[in-house]
Amino acid sequence: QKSPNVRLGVLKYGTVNWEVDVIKHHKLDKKYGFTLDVLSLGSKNASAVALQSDAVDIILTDWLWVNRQRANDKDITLFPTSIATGGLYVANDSPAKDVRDLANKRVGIAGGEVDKNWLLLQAYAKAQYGFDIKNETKPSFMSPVLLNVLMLRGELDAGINFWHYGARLKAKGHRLLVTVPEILHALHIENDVPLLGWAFKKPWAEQHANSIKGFLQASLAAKQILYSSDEEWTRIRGLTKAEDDEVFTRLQTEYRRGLLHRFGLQELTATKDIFAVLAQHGGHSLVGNATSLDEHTFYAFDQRLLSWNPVVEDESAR
Amino acid sequence: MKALDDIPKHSANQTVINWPVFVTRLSPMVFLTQATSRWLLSRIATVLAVGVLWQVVAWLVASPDFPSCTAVLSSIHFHLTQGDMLLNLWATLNRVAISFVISMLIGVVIGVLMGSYSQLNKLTDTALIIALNVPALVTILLCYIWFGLVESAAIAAVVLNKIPTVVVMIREGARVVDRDLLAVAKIYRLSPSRTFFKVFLPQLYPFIMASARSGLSLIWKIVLVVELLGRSDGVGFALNTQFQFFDITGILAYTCAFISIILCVEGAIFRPLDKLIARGSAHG
Amino acid sequence: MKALDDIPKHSANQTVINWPVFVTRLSPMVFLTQATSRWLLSRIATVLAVGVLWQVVAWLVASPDFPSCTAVLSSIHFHLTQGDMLLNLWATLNRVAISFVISMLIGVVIGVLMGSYSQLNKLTDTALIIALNVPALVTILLCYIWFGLVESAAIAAVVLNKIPTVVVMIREGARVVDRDLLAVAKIYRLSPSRTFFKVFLPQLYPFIMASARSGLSLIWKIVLVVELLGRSDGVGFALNTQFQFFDITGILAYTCAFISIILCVEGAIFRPLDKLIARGSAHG
Amino acid sequence: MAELNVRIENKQYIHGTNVLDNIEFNLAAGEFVAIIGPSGCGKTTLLNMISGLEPSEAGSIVFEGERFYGQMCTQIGYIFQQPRLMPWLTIEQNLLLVQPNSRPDTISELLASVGLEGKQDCYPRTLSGGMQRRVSIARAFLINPKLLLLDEPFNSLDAPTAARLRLLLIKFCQRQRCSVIFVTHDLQEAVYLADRILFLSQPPSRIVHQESITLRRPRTESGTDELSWQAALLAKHPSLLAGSVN
Amino acid sequence: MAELNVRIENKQYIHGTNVLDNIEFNLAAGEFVAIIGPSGCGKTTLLNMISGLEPSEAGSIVFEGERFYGQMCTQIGYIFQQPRLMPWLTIEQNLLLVQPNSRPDTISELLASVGLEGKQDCYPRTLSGGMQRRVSIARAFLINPKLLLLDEPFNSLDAPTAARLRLLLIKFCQRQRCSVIFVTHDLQEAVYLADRILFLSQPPSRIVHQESITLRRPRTESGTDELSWQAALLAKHPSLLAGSVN
Ligand SMILES: Nc1ncnc2c1ncn2[C@@H]1O[C@H](COP(=O)(O)OP(=O)(O)OP(=O)(O)O)[C@@H](O)[C@H]1O
Ligand SMILES: Nc1ncnc2c1ncn2[C@@H]1O[C@H](COP(=O)(O)OP(=O)(O)OP(=O)(O)O)[C@@H](O)[C@H]1O
Ligand SMILES: [Mg+2]
Ligand SMILES: [Mg+2]
Repeated sequence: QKSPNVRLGVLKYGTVNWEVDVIKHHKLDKKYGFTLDVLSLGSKNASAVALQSDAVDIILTDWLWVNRQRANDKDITLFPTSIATGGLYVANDSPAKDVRDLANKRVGIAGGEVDKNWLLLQAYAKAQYGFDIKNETKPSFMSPVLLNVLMLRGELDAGINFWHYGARLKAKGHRLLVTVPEILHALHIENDVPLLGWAFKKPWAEQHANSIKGFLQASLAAKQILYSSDEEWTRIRGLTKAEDDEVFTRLQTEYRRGLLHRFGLQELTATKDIFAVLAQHGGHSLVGNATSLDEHTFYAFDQRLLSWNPVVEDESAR
Repeated sequence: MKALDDIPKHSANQTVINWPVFVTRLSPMVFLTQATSRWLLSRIATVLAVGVLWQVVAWLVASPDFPSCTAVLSSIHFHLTQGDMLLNLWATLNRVAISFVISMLIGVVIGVLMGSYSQLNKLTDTALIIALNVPALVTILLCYIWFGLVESAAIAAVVLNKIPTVVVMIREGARVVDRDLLAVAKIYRLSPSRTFFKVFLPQLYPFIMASARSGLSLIWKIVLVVELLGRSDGVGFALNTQFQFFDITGILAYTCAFISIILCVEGAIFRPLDKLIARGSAHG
Repeated sequence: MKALDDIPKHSANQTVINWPVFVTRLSPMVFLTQATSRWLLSRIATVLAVGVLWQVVAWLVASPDFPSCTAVLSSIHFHLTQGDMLLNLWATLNRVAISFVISMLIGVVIGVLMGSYSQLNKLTDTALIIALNVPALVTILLCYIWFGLVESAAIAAVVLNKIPTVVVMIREGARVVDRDLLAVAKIYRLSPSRTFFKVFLPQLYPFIMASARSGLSLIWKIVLVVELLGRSDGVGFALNTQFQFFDITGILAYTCAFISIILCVEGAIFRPLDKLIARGSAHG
Repeated sequence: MAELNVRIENKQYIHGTNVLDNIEFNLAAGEFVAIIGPSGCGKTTLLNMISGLEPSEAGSIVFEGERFYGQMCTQIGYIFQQPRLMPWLTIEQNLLLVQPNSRPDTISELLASVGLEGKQDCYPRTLSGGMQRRVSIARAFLINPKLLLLDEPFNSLDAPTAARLRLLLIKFCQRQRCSVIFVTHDLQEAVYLADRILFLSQPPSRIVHQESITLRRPRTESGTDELSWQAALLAKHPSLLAGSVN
Repeated sequence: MAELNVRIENKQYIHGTNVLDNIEFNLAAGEFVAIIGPSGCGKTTLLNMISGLEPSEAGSIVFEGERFYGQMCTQIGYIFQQPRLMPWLTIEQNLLLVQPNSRPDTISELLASVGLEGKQDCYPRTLSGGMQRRVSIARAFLINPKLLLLDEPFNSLDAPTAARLRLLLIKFCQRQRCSVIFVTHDLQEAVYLADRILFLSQPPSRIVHQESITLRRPRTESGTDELSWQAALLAKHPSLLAGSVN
């Protein structure tokens, strides 16, 4: 009998392609009883459009987006897969010791006004130093690529970028001025908080319980492989478009570090705390009509699925 | 207009007595010639009709992807009062205005030259087509990379994108200019500038109007992309934020706000120009 | 052309004997009228000049953000042979062609109607301005959401974006049509279709040419965005991928490849049309 | 047997003064009426109203018993004051435009008869003013009209050519039996061609005088009869040409 | 004291046959020369070449001892065969266009003298054909030209108006002492106005006959002297008007 299809929308250049490639290569989809159809898309917005217009069943996105859609009566839910990492990058030789030294300096932010790390950073600066980083520095928002270019050229004094861009910055001699764990710590949140995950429509998941279960298992299996096997990384090196070994190793470690290992009650509480912080700083433009974390934002799943490997020591969590 | 009305709210009380005098003075002069007020009414009626139609369709469709007119209106209100819509509109409007003026000026000059001198046209035709077809993304990107992430880079990107389309249009107009009338100018030895402004340009007006109208909209579309890629304010920046969260209501709110501004600009600038130009034409 | 030459490579041996005969037959007929060959030469010269200039500037600037012409050429070669540039170009070209034809047809019809009937114009003017100023992003988004992520939604989005600009241009042309010549058509009782095609339309040709020229480029720019937001092939999709990896060379390679196709289209379609239209005009 | 009934109470352009004022006349089938009046008195306006190009709000134009509004129901030929050729069509195409099924030799014959042999494939802009006018005359002849309106047709033509075309016009009218309204500034021409002459006044124009020309045909252009007839008319109404009431 | 020297070896339009063939004549200062020739013989072309609008490749145009190419160095007035008014300018603006510093009363006087009182603020399209022509005549007079080129200026004007304008032209030339080249189809008009008449042939056009008119001024338009002079000329060269060599 023919196995059901699962249509996955991914960014053509996104890191999720690595995982997809592993699934395909090891025929994990067949193993878990479904067929994976991949639709390459041009931008993050395109994947949102694709999910809304039923062109795909699953996309990779963040839980805030899902929560906000839920507030707009769209029954979407998310299975978290990765945690928030990274932080604020500065050049290695930058004199800045903490965020206060960035006063009147140019700070680039890749994710726009409502970038999670940027909002967390604002909360952190205020809580830790009473420093209004939004108004006392010169933040400018731009596309992630441009941010990297300008950082490397020294036209920006600090920057917040997505992790795989951050990895490149690190490889090119930039350091983290503040890390996300530091920020969370300062905000009294001691657990990992999820960032991205597989989002899908809940009715679809209910109708295709086997498919979604198979898909999640396959995805976790692929992550397990990427987590433990260096040979696998060598195989997919072409996909990472790493320009040199340094970047490649960086990407590898950062990827492993960013994987979510547990999502229990503690993490959920941490997420709720984070939501409160973000809602306070991001305001309406971030959370929209969602005033609280919807209980169905996260897909109810078997917790044992996630407990598959030990947490790596986060080098940046000093 | 809503957007702009908000600004002087605080001083409204202070001038409340002078206001009606001012209005009654002004209105018969500028606003309420009969034709103008009829036109204004018809315009408002159209806008209302579009709004009502929209609302009805939204009720019928009843999908979260199709926000109703009232939802959008209340979103506009929200953004005006709580968000920085005014700031963003103002930033975008500024960019649009500056790049519109620059690109129309340069475009008309180049277009006239290319249309008038067929030798020059032959030389630069290929370059024009190349310039016309370089994607906005590429120009914007290169401008930002080469000039840095500054306002002038943004303006330059828009202008570079827009000039070729103006040139193409004006060139076509300059090609069909009536040589007989130019002969009159030559015989009666009008100075080059008089010839240009009094004989040449009036024949280009239809082309200039067409390129100004479509140009304004094109420019604002490019400005959106420019703001998306490297500015920290403006409608494009706001739209992108909305888009990230798939906030269709918010997107439509910004769109409507900007379009209503454009409608005002149309009514205040293009329409009087139109009338001026139509004088003496076959329409009268 | 490089791009298209690649396709029949495998069957080249088979037809190798017939080819020269075909060429010699064709060339004196189509290609090598003296004027055409002169024009072709000048065009090639321009392209070469642009290339050389570029190369020199690239040497002088010597920045990784300013790839040289040769680097771009080799990137084109790479993408042609290793990547799916052909596929992407073909997909984009298809979309551009279809939406161009549809939007020109509809746009000319609406534009003529609005320009001819001033009552209709008054009614629809506001709607036109609204349509003109809805950001491409919004139309595209709504089309995709409402019609699904299908090809027809993409085409519809482009067409909806383009029609208003065509209408604006053609309307301006229809307004200045010579009433005296229309009177001739009326007196001699030409059928409406004859009047339209033989008397009305020829007066619009400059406007149609202008809007076709600028329209082609605008459409391809919109197609880029459309592909970015919801297609899995096409130049726009490829460009964005290059952009994400900051592969300026790749971006320029795709741009150059597409522009060279447009240059061919220009030469093969618009230029002959231009000449046809210029017959009997003041230029001869 | 009045074929064309023209009754115009008044005609006023928008933002303009009265141009025509109570113009009323009939045209018998096959009759040739010339109209003479000062420049700017409304002759072209009158022809436009008869042909339906200008709306006639107050009054009526009745042709063959049928009143018409806007569009003539019968074939009419109108030679406008300006040639009005389509610049994007060759001479032949300009003629074919109004009569698509005419044979090439009909066209070349017609062109030859107006002195434009071999000009079929020229574009209008390469013709002189007089040649363009002749093409527009040929165009009106081509459609075999029942009613022919001519607005100073032989203007800007040299004397021999004009004479030849006048002859052609007479022959054409006889063969075609069409009614003709002929606007001219030349009394001699009018006397030579017309059955009746209407004299218009300065605007607001009225018909100040009607004169039937009873000279028998064929007439000679500067024949003594014709010249003396003309002289007699001018002697009787000395200010007729100036358009003032006498 | 030849003021204007015209020598044209030949003139050929692109893709056209020879239009002018070895045309050579002089114009004394203040002389009034009429040109008569069949329609399409090249009269307009000749004026265009003299005024510098058409390039003259083979030959030379010398005015006041200065050869010119393309652009006249002196004020010339050219009344084109078509009125060529700017449709977007009112009559007054059309006149001000060519002479920006003329006073309003100069303009209204001039307009009155061509019979267009109170039409200052009309747009050209609201004028009749003859009225537009009169504006273009006024325009040429306004700039006080040294050389006046007239291409069938009194065409499409009724007889009394034309007579009045002929008188105006004569007065203007006397006051202004300008040289005039006057293209017409009307021998009577030429005899009335000109010092000399050039007759052109069918194209390729040559000057087939030159006739100096020695009648003393002031002349009368249909005076007996003038008419008999005209008759005598036609009797001597019967085929002159047809443009063929006799
Ligand atoms: N632009 C042109 N291209 C080609 N041939 C032309 C052009 N203009 C005029 N001709 C030709 O040159 C000849 C003379 O034209 P021109 O206008 O000088 O005649 P004309 O003597 O003024 O005639 P008319 O009395 O009818 O005005 C004509 O045979 C005409 O066909
Ligand atoms: N479109 C118009 N709008 C306003 N007034 C007009 C319009 N057309 C003509 N007129 C006026 O109507 C009057 C008559 O014009 P018309 O063209 O009928 O004169 P005409 O008798 O043909 O003169 P001509 O012999 O000079 O051709 C003129 O005074 C003119 O100013
Ligand atoms: Mg008239
Ligand atoms: Mg002529």
